[in-house]
Amino acid sequence: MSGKAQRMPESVSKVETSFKELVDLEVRTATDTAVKNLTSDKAKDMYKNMEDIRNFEENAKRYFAAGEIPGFVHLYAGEEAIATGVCAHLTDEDYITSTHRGHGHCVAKGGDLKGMMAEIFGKATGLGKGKGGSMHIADIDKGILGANGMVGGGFGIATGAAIRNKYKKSDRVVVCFFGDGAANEGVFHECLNMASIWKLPIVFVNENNFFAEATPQWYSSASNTIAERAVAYNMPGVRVNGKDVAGVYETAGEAIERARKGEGPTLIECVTYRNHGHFEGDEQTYKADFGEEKEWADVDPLNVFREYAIENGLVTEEELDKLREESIKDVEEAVKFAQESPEPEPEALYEDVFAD
Amino acid sequence: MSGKAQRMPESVSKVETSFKELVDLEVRTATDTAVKNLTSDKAKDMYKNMEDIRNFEENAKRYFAAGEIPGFVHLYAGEEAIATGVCAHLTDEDYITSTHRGHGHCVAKGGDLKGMMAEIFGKATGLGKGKGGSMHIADIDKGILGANGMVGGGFGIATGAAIRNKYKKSDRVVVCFFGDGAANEGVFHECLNMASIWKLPIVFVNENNFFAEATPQWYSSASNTIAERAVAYNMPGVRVNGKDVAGVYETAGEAIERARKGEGPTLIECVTYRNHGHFEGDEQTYKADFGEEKEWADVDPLNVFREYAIENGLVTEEELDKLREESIKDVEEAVKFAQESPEPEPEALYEDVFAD
Amino acid sequence: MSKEKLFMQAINEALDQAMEKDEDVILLGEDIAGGANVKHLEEKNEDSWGGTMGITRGLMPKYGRERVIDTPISEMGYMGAAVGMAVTGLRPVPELMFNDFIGFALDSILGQGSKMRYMFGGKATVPMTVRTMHGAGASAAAQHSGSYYGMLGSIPGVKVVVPATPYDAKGLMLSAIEDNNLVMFFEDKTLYGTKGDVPDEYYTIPIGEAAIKRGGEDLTIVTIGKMLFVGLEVAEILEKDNVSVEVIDLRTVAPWDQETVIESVKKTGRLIVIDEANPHNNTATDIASVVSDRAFDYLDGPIKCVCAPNTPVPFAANLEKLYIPNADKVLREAAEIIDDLKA
Amino acid sequence: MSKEKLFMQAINEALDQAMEKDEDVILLGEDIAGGANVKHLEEKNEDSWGGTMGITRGLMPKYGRERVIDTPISEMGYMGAAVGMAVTGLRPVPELMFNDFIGFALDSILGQGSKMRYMFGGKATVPMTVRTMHGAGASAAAQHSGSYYGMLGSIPGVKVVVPATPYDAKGLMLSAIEDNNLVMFFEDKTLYGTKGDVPDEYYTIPIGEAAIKRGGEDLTIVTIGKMLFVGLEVAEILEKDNVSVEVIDLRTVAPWDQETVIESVKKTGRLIVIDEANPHNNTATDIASVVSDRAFDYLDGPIKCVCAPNTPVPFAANLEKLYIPNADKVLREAAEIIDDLKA
Ligand SMILES: Cc1ncc(C[n+]2csc(CCOP(=O)(O)OP(=O)(O)O)c2C)c(N)n1
Ligand SMILES: Cc1ncc(C[n+]2csc(CCOP(=O)(O)OP(=O)(O)O)c2C)c(N)n1
Ligand SMILES: [Mg+2]
Ligand SMILES: [Mg+2]
Repeated sequence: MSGKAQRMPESVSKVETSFKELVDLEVRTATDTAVKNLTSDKAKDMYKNMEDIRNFEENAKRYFAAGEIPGFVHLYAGEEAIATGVCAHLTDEDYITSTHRGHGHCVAKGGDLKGMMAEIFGKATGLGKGKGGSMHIADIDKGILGANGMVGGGFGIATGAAIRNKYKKSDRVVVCFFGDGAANEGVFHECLNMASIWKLPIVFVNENNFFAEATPQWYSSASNTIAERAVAYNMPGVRVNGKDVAGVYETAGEAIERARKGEGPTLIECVTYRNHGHFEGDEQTYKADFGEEKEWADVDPLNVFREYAIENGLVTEEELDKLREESIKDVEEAVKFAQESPEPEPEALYEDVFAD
Repeated sequence: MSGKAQRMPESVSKVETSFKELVDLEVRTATDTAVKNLTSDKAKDMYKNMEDIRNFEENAKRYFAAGEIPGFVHLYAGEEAIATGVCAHLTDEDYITSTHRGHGHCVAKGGDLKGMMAEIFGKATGLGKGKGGSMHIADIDKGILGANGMVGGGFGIATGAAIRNKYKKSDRVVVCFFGDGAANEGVFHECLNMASIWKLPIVFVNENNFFAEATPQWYSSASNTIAERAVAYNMPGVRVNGKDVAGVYETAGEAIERARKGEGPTLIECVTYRNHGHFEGDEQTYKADFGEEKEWADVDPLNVFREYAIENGLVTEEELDKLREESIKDVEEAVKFAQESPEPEPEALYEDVFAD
Repeated sequence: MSKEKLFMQAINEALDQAMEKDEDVILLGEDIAGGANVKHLEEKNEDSWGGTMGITRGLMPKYGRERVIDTPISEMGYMGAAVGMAVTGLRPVPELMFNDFIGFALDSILGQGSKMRYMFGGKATVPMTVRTMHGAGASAAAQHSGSYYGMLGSIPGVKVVVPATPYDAKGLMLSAIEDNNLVMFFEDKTLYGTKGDVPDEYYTIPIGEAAIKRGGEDLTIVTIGKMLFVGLEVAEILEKDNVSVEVIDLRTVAPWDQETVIESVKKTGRLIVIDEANPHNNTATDIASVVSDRAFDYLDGPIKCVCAPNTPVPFAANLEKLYIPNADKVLREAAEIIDDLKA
Repeated sequence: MSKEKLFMQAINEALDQAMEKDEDVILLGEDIAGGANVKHLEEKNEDSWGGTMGITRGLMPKYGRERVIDTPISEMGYMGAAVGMAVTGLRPVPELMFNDFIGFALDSILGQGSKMRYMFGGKATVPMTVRTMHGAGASAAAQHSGSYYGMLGSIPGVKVVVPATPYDAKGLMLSAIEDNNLVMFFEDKTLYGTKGDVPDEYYTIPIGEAAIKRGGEDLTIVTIGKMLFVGLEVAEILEKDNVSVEVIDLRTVAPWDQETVIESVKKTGRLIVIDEANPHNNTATDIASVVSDRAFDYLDGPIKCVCAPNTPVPFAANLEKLYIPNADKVLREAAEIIDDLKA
């Protein structure tokens, strides 16, 4: 054996880094060209969708307070632009995995409002027959692989769905939504690594709302941003303003396009904030109700888009108002449906454990 | 609520990256000044230590083949410079966590050769009374928190020991050894993140020997290097030639110094290769016995250091030869001790489950 | 002095007193203080949540963030860190928020903490107490309502405690923290708001000792955790039929108190075990198996285990109510074995 | 046609035939092919290891790396991926190399795969088969020798299979892969080298059916996995004392075949269960509990569970031998309940 320590394979001793190309730490908002990709119909759909989410959540809040909805309820209000902007690119064939804060993703991915509302009321007509509840809303036929009560529970499932898509040579993509807190679970690391080595058709959409329960992201994450973690997985990482649906739509569109074309995964960090507590009942003493944080909290993604859409001539104010009315009505009907639906039959307790 | 999407807290919208400062992808070898930090005594100690490891391993190989050592045996031969160069900075007060390939770490950290050999022979005089075996050698009093049969099993334990040191305001450090394969376990991510946010006195020493069992690092890791993953944890990452003990000694010394001073963790990737199979019995068809890989395989860290030490006037060839003889004798005695030691008594089966 | 206190207060008080007594006792977990690095809280030295259910509230302000450590959502890592802290001389008390998250942390317990001492030939000591929350009844659905003490109790090297009353909660917590082993401490989320007399001073209750909560001659009912109250309810009902029931609160499920249970069965000849866990391979079956071996000759009828069904926990409130063992179900089983007594 | 084959060949053949039959069957795990991206192997379309024990050898060259996927060492992630593959229509067969690594992957099974169908109101199907290796006897020490089928068997929504013979291994593997649920398939590492007749063609053995491997009248011995051979050994020995033993190989531990066991006990009145798992809250105790309820009136003596002791698996060969249940231990327990028969 020789003593020439300096003789290493070139592949080992010479490694290039492309950090600068991989990660863009600037927070993007919609570019000037974004509007060109937005038809008026798309704009209306997205606005209606954001309204649906908002109204769904405000009603969930109300009926939780009234004691009609039991359990843990984590509201998505304030973050609508993310689910909406991302899912606007998806069809029923594409898959998403969601989180404990999942109502928004499920609405945006086409989840039936009635079935969803009935589910969180615990009724037999719910998407899960009332057996899952708020944290377990799913609709496999719509590509909704489930809200998930386990923080980080979606990473593996999303990765598997992407393996399926790649194996089937389909151009379906998978979107994995997850929070800033979830980014500290080990399974985040495992799945981003696998998605990258296998070039899977998947987009990891991080919703950085600054908090995991009562713990700020700036405490729990060693990295300043979630996006820069993409370096470790040799995948592109970008940051986008999560209150700007046009910006999310544009950024997500690029990543989804890449995924569909077989060019591999992307990590998108959407900077956002939640309007309410971690769950209903949270006093939120960890939030600053002054200064920069408060200013950011006060930015309403629905208003942002109203202004943007009107300014850019995509929709008129009247149209937007009408969509809002419609949405309010749709959600009210969903509530009525849920309230009037029956409880599950006792036998349901024992059913659906095993498939035949 | 306003519609000014662009109003984000500065802390969010403006994030600096310091990738270039954090990570050094060049594979370091000992610098010109390294030799100044090496006394002649230190050089002898390190050489003796590498010989001890090598001889320990070659004997383990021999007696495994002879059927005297049962179970799984993962040999460290070829990687001696890492354990030796790192542990040369540590005292019994400092802690290490080791791996399934742990003999080298344990020898370098002061593990008794006789107690270790007896342990892998499964004898009552072993460090673990013969109840642990090769993958579970430990000596808490020497700061050896255990070899570990679970890939990634050391991360948490090392992190906890570092929390202890910090809490006790002691200047003890912790070194967590782990393989390239282990870097894909989720718990790697969790612990590097925690070590960084808490600025723990810990050094993560990666032994990149190209393979995890039969799987190459260039397949299983999305990142080209392990070191660059440090970016995700906002900690320094460096690469060093793992066959050059002087280089490892120098690089580890800086990181350990940082840790002792309370400046936080470092990730060191030591590029190396294992002389033998993953475990004894492995046919190693995945190794290339030609080209660059073979050349690198043939570099012997012991010879590298012999040349270096002689060239730099640290030790004479005669002294080195004498140390080699000594080592051979020491290990032979350890084997003899192990062979002549009794099996554990039957009652030992039931003991040591619970402490009083 | 003894005062009426909430179950959650009893636990908080135990933690407080353990921390007061021994500076090596350190809590860690997700949001057990809350609000780490939030400036306005830091300035006032305030915690935010003090745990999801507020159980550890006030301990951070008193002992500081070095001893009440908020962790990232990294269960395997911080549970492993607790093992590392324990083996290097501290007495960590990590919290696994819901016992259902065990799948994220199990190796740190099963692979590391529980086996270390044995593998190292007795030369390592792992004094740690894992606090975790279990139980159905809060509409928390399938991933936040399970009862996995039986699963953990199957692991050699792990002790498992499931208190039912505030008094036991405090005394057992202090014992657990004093214990030089890995103890899993299960807190039923639906018991936090229950009340009972709890001495102000520091006291311990031995791990491994059951408590006879009601003496009786005809039938032994062994209960785990809040099933105690189902057992007591059944006892009251059966008393009216002149069936005298002995109710034993197991308190520790690993190791469980074989002597007390067997003595009781030798007297009564009949045994029902109520366990909220899913029905297979649980503590109830363990008890049945030991009793059907060691006290076989004393048995006057089959041993009955009343457990949750073999299903995940359903969300809908009406189904969840059916899921949890209740007096009706116990009485139905009891009917089979006390027939002769009533006649 | 049937040939004598090794246990490991039987499994390989089952996987091969399942993959042949259904292109949705996909294997994944650490080094189940080995040598991914190694140029000289790629050029020859060769795998390297075919699994740590070579069980999946040759399947990659035949079906390609899309269907025999080497994963990074990321158990939680790839096990979760298997769940995602299953719920979107594939039939993944992930391998957890050693069952002792369950602590790294548990949430994907306990938190996700096992509960999904229930939580989603029956609208999800999770057809996946987790292959894993268990058992002491190979000097693999505490972290590579455990038997955790009982722990997994306690989870609703999970089926658990533990074959003892090459014939059963093949038939049960094919059933598991056909099954529309999450099945855990346990392979005893010390059985891989054993031989038995195995038909060449595709066949299935129903999950949930035990096999009476030897008929008898006086004593029922239920065994799990390789404990079958201990049971048969005991039966031979007792035959010389004119004690006729019925040996039942459970084969599936969740759900286990209550009818077959109970019928047998009704006939013999005596039961011993041999289970290599640690003694508490395991399958043996589950059987004891069910039998002591449902067949109580037929029992002529206490139920005996012969299990591993409540310790981790020791390394030293002499201790490990003592750890595993053996004929001596069973005979000692049997002595207590067959006294009358021998006299
Ligand atoms: C495995 C696991 N650990 C912890 C929890 C408790 N928990 C629920 S939500 C949450 C915070 C999640 O934060 P983040 O990922 O940022 O999502 P957000 O709530 O902000 O949308 C925690 C700790 C859980 N449900 N699952
Ligand atoms: C949790 C866990 N997963 C898998 C294994 C099986 N295993 C043992 S060593 C090994 C490869 C480890 O590779 P690496 O970390 O690079 O260390 P090396 O063997 O190269 O020193 C694997 C997969 C294990 N022991 N533990
Ligand atoms: Mg968040
Ligand atoms: Mg390696």
